[in-house]
Amino acid sequence: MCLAIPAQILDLDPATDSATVSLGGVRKSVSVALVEDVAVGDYVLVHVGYALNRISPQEAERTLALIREAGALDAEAAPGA
Amino acid sequence: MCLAIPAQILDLDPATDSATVSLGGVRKSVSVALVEDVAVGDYVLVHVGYALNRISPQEAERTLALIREAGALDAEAAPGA
Amino acid sequence: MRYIDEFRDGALARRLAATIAAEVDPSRDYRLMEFCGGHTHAIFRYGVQDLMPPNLRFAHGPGCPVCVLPMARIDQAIAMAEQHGVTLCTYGDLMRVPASGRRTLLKAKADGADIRMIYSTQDALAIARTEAGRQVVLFAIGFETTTPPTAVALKQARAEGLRNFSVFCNHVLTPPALETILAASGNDGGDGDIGTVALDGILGPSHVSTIIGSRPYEFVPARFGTPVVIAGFEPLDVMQSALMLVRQINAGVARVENQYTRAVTRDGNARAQALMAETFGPRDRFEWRGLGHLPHSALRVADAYAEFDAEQRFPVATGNGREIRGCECPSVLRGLLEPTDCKLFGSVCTPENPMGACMVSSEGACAAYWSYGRLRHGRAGDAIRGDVDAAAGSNAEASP
Amino acid sequence: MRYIDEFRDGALARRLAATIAAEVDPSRDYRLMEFCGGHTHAIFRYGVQDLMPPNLRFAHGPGCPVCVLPMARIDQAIAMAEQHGVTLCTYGDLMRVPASGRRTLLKAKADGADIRMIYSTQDALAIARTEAGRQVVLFAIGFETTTPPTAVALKQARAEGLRNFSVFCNHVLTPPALETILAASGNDGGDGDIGTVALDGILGPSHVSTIIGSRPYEFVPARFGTPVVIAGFEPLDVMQSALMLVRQINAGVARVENQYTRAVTRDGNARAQALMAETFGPRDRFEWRGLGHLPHSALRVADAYAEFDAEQRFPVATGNGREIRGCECPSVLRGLLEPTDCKLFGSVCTPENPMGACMVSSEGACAAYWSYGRLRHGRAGDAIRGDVDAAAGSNAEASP
Amino acid sequence: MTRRRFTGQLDLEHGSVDLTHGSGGRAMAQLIDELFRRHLDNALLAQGNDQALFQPPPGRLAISTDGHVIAPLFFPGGDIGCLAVHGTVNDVAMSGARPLYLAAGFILEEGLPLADLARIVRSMAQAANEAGVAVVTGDTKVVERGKGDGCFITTTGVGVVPDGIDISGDRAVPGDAILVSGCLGDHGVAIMSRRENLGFETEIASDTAALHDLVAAMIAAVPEIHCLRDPTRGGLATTLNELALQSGVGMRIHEPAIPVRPEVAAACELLGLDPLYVANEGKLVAICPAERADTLLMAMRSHPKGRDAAIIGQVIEDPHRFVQMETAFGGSRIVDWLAGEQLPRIC
Amino acid sequence: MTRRRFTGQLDLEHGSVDLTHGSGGRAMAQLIDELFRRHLDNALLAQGNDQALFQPPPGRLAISTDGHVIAPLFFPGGDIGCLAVHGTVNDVAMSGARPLYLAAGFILEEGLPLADLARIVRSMAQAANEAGVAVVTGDTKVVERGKGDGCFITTTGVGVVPDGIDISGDRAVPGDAILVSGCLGDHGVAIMSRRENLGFETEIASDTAALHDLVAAMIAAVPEIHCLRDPTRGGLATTLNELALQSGVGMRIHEPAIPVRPEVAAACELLGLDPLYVANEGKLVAICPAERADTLLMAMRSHPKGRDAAIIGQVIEDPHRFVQMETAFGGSRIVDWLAGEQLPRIC
Ligand code: SF4
Ligand code: SF4
Ligand SMILES: [Mg+2]
Ligand SMILES: [Mg+2]
Ligand SMILES: [Mg+2]
Ligand SMILES: [Mg+2]
Ligand SMILES: [Mg+2]
Ligand SMILES: [Mg+2]
Ligand SMILES: [Mg+2]
Ligand SMILES: [Mg+2]
Ligand SMILES: [Mg+2]
Ligand SMILES: [Mg+2]
Repeated sequence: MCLAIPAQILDLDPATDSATVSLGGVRKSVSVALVEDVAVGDYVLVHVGYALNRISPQEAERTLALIREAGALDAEAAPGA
Repeated sequence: MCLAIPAQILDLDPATDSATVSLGGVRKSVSVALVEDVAVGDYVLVHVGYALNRISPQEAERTLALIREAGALDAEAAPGA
Repeated sequence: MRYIDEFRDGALARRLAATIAAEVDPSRDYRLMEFCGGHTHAIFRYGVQDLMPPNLRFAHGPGCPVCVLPMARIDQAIAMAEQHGVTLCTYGDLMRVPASGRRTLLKAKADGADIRMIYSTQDALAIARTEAGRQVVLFAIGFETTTPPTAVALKQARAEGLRNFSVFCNHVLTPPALETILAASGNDGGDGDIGTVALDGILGPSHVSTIIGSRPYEFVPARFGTPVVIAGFEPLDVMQSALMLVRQINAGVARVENQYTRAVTRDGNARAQALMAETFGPRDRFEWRGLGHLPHSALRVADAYAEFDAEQRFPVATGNGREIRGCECPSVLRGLLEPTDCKLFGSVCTPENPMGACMVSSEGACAAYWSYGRLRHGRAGDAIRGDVDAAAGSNAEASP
Repeated sequence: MRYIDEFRDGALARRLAATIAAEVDPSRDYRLMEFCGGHTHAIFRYGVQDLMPPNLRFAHGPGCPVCVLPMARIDQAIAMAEQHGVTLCTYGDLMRVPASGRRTLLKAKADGADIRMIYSTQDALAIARTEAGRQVVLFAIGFETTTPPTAVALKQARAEGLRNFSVFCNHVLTPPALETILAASGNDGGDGDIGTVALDGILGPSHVSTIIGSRPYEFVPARFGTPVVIAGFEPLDVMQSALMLVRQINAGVARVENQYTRAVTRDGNARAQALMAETFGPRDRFEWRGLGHLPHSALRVADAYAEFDAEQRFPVATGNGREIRGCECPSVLRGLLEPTDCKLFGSVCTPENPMGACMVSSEGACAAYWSYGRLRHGRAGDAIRGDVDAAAGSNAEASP
Repeated sequence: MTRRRFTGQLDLEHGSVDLTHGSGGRAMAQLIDELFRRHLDNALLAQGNDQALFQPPPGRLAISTDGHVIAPLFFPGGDIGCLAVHGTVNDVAMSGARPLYLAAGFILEEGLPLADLARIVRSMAQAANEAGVAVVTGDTKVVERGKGDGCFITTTGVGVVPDGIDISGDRAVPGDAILVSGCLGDHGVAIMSRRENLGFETEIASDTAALHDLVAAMIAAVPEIHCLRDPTRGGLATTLNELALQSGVGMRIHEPAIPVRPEVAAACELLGLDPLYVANEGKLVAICPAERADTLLMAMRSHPKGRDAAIIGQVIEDPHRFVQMETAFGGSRIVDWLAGEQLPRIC
Repeated sequence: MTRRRFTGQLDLEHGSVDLTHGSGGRAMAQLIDELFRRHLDNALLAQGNDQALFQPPPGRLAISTDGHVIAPLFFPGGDIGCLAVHGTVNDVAMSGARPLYLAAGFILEEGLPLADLARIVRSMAQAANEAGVAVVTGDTKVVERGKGDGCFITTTGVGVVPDGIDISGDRAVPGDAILVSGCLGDHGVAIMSRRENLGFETEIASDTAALHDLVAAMIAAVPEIHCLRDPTRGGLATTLNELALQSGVGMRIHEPAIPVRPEVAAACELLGLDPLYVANEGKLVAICPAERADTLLMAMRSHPKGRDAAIIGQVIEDPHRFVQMETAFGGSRIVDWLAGEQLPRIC
């Protein structure tokens, strides 16, 4: 129900408060009524046809870095290995 | 459009001003709002679901008699013979 | 089937035919117009013309309510359904009649209009009762025969307070049409304004007369000197009526006779007449397809029932109806031309591709000629070649 | 797919799993509740549990809006469609949820109610615009994530003067539910009123928090001493969040941490919050399936928008909803029972024949266990035997 | 063959078809197992594949297909289930073939009561059984409410034609006799009597029946039959026009010789219809050399499905391929192709 | 073959289907002649009878039927016309058969533009032509507006199975390899992209295609193929579960090995769908002995319709007949039967 997908803004239509977003080559029109100051190229979280929020590239990178860092410890002890 | 069929009244329902009529074993409900004093056993002319008129058995017989009489003349002169 | 089978007796028919053949004067022609489509249908379906002597010919009259309905009225009905979103209830006969631009009610239905075939005005009332959210319009057409059932429906609607029912009234009156035909045919001794084919006698309306009686036709012998026989619709009725006309003609008299006494009286059905008088009023004039605008020839919903008048409730633009070029319906309806005189007959115009209303209704002269009679008619060659080209078939099962 | 594929990297997952395995204290259990159905779905779909050490178990929370909607509300929606003839617009997830008497929206639709699946509140507005003759009711459900789109629709409807659009509001708020769960589980040190399974940590809502921020969950460590990590829905997000919880637990601290920083801030989306505040007001209490009537746990249409409130426009009787006997949804939703502890699981209750909402939504714990996980679970034997008996197949093509 | 067990049985009493029954998932598998496969059970259907495999007997094969879209689904004398068997069995049989197998494609409308569907499938199974054919493969689709009409069934039949038989619509020659196997118009009138707005009642039941056994008896008596066809949609008039066109001949029929039940004639009077255009589902038209007509008539009349058979006319030379009729009244007229529709949805 | 001439041509530009086109009369005959027979022309159809007669080649025959009820009628990569050919040709081909003939039953809704119908029939003719099959018999019904959905087409196919071939859903044995012929989910995603309310755009076109030539190439390379099936409604997941159930085995597939186009994966993310459950109309699943898998894969990859073929897993012993998947993430899960409907009306 809370499914929300990251998609990139391809263009914006201020007249209808909507944007065309792209996810892996699939384009979709979504409402941007809920987000402020989004720009073409931004990634937004799309939920039931609405952009809920911008995704921060810096924070995403930081999170991945933390995951990589945490996983650098000891790959052999994992049950799934 | 003016198709009307002779059918016999099987029973009358004064509450709904309607009758069940029969034509060669086929039964149908018709309105008798347009005819006065019809009785079970009478033949009526049925048109678009309404009895239009009673058929007079005497007159029908008289017409047939006239036809028979007229036809008694000379059957051999007819083109269709 | 009592009162049906007796009047279709082939043996009696042959003997009656012999009598007619014996009584006609070989030195003259007898041109009899059957007013009603019901007669036309019987003549073709049973092959009555085959049983007549060659100098007795039937001319087909305007007595097919479907055929004389002006295109513009069908246009209006379609507009009501499409513009006002009403549920249009119509007798099946009307579904395939061409309106302007070759549209039909059938096509309008296929395109999404809510058009329903009904068999009785009671069906339209029933729809109005069960589908309270929809406006139901009864597309009422027909002669005096079909008018009283509409009158009953109007009374019932008012009694029940059915606010979603109304009538698009197209009921027309037969005497003015007959008068027009006779005047136009020069039967009044003047120059016919649209032709000069005089009629020697009239087979008068059958079921119309069960309602209005035979009296309304008495002006015909009086004014035009033309004999009238009110004739039943069974083939023996038609033949006997023809004989009665031949006898009047031979005797040089002209009066209204009643062959159809088993159902018709001089005064008709008083209750039905009263109902019609209550619910309808006369129109000043009304268009008959082929006959033009005839004064006092049609009915409208009475003022007392104005709230049930679809023309007032659902106003739509009224046009003229664009007739198909070359269609001779107007002349066919007046008995001036035979269907086979029309250039379109059979080549372009057939029952499944009708150009005029006369090719739609099974009571229309063109349809009757096409469906039952084209074996017999001079120009039918075209028509036949229009139908099949060469061998090899197509059947329903062997589709697609 | 950027921001998706990176967070599903299997190699990284194995290394993270090793770290978790290394860091857990083998002498204790870690019982972590994932609040959201989105987490539940990820855990099962990607097999995350397989990668966890045996003493770290996920307990599934009430965070599936479909699962916690009381039956009576679906009964009411069906009644609106059937009694008032409205067009009911609903997200697809709801179609198969059992209501009273084992009816569903799908069955009501099959029985003739006008029920349409929509993908966005904009679809419902579009239907209202094009079908002006129909009353369109948006069956609005969901947490704070899904509420702002309803708010936008309400504002638009008012701006456009759409008189045939209204909202049947069932939006609920997550913090009160979390509070109830923790209190009931005895995490506040008191006797849990419905069970005593303490939770060691909470994977906090992901997309809900993009709207309301992480701040609303700070009461959890404060009042219950339970750590919270706001966790993304991708499987690496879930694993990293689990690691963060393990570290808090091992360190004996309890605070709200945010793993999902790429989309969640402490304060959330101010514009969305303002819209919600304008269009909705709090309900005094609202029933959550399984959790009972929770105070201040849901929203209603604001007074200023009362004309768009379907509950006022289309009043229907409110009942209690007859739950199916034996369904353990209430306990499953509180993390007290595993789906396989329910006697109906797999024997009577399956996704195509669900007895409770937890078996309907792919985010429901029972459906996730059944569809993805029943290889693994103790009582799954029954379930498996319920599915197939012996050899020989039936396939879609080999019908009829 | 053993089957899956499903959690919960199909609710054949109160349940109805919904979209899940057409999705390819378990609900659909259950419908197929518990309804279709249960009633239509046979070895080929039990193969359980996307197709049925069989070894054809020697001879030419005949294949025919028909969609059945009748409203109402249940009518006096039958229902869409048995009709879907008879309609296709008969088309196969009109080549002189012995019908062997049927394929059945169902298009169900959301909301169809499962009780109705079960009744239809049982009727289909019984009709197939009586006709000695097996429904060996099939397909089920479900469409949303308002996109269908309860139940449509398209059946396809395969049969084998004995060697030496050559029956085809193009083989009528002038001089041939025209026969019908019984009274005309029963099916159409039975259906119309159930149309609410026509509002008439009659004892007439549909004649729906499989005719291949009658055909076999006819061929045994007169192997040189030229044409066979079942006068379904459009009635006798349409079938005769088809055959006249296909063979490049004319036809002359005699109205008094054409068997029509009085009630059918009466119903047609009432509705302004012509029984020659009304549909049949258990009758056939046969054309054979004139000198074999009496033998054929006797063979037909000795079979229960041909008891009212009659010789109704003869094939004539006519470059225009008209079907003419001498009326009982003594005149003659064309019996033309049907124009427009008579009444919709009767097969 | 010469044909009737009709007064006035079908108005293929502005005309639409009405009830007269299904009545058995001239309007119907004209539709059949000028549209169906014109485009689908072949010698058997030209027999013009209620059935088509043919001499079957030696071998077992395969018969299969499918109703096609897709909405929209036209979609990227195809339309209901070619789909109705491919859908049935493929079911026939999945026995290893060479498809020979098709029967086609049309159920048309009043109001369908004749231009649309003509486009559908032309597409059908082209697809049949390309597949080397002939539409030899058929049927057309017209239903009132609101009782259908534009056009439904039920096709039935007959094909001949070469001797020595034994392909059936019950022949999978533990150890066998599982292959797919290409990328999954294209058809379903292409259809969904045309659903107005889903509102997404993609370059993905339906994969609709006839697969019998691919099957012939596969059989030539590996005659001992055990199972073939086309993963249509319900997708790969449903097909594998069917085969597992039918053969009494389990299956284990490897998520990273399963070919799915990125755009299809993306569309599925967006809609919350799983590509394993999305329909295909030009793909097949093959199961063969493990030691022949590489040969089979090579044969598939050398054929244009199998270019993206892959070995995706193996058959295992499992009394519970589960289909399991090792996820790309490193976990494992069941790939269950589809529950409920995914999205309606995609074939
Ligand atoms: S044949 Fe057709 S075009 Fe000619 S008059 Fe008659 S209806 Fe009109
Ligand atoms: S398995 Fe079914 S009945 Fe049991 S708790 Fe879950 S939803 Fe309820
Ligand atoms: Mg057919
Ligand atoms: Mg199928
Ligand atoms: Mg057929
Ligand atoms: Mg048939
Ligand atoms: Mg037939
Ligand atoms: Mg319907
Ligand atoms: Mg099939
Ligand atoms: Mg198929
Ligand atoms: Mg298949
Ligand atoms: Mg439709």
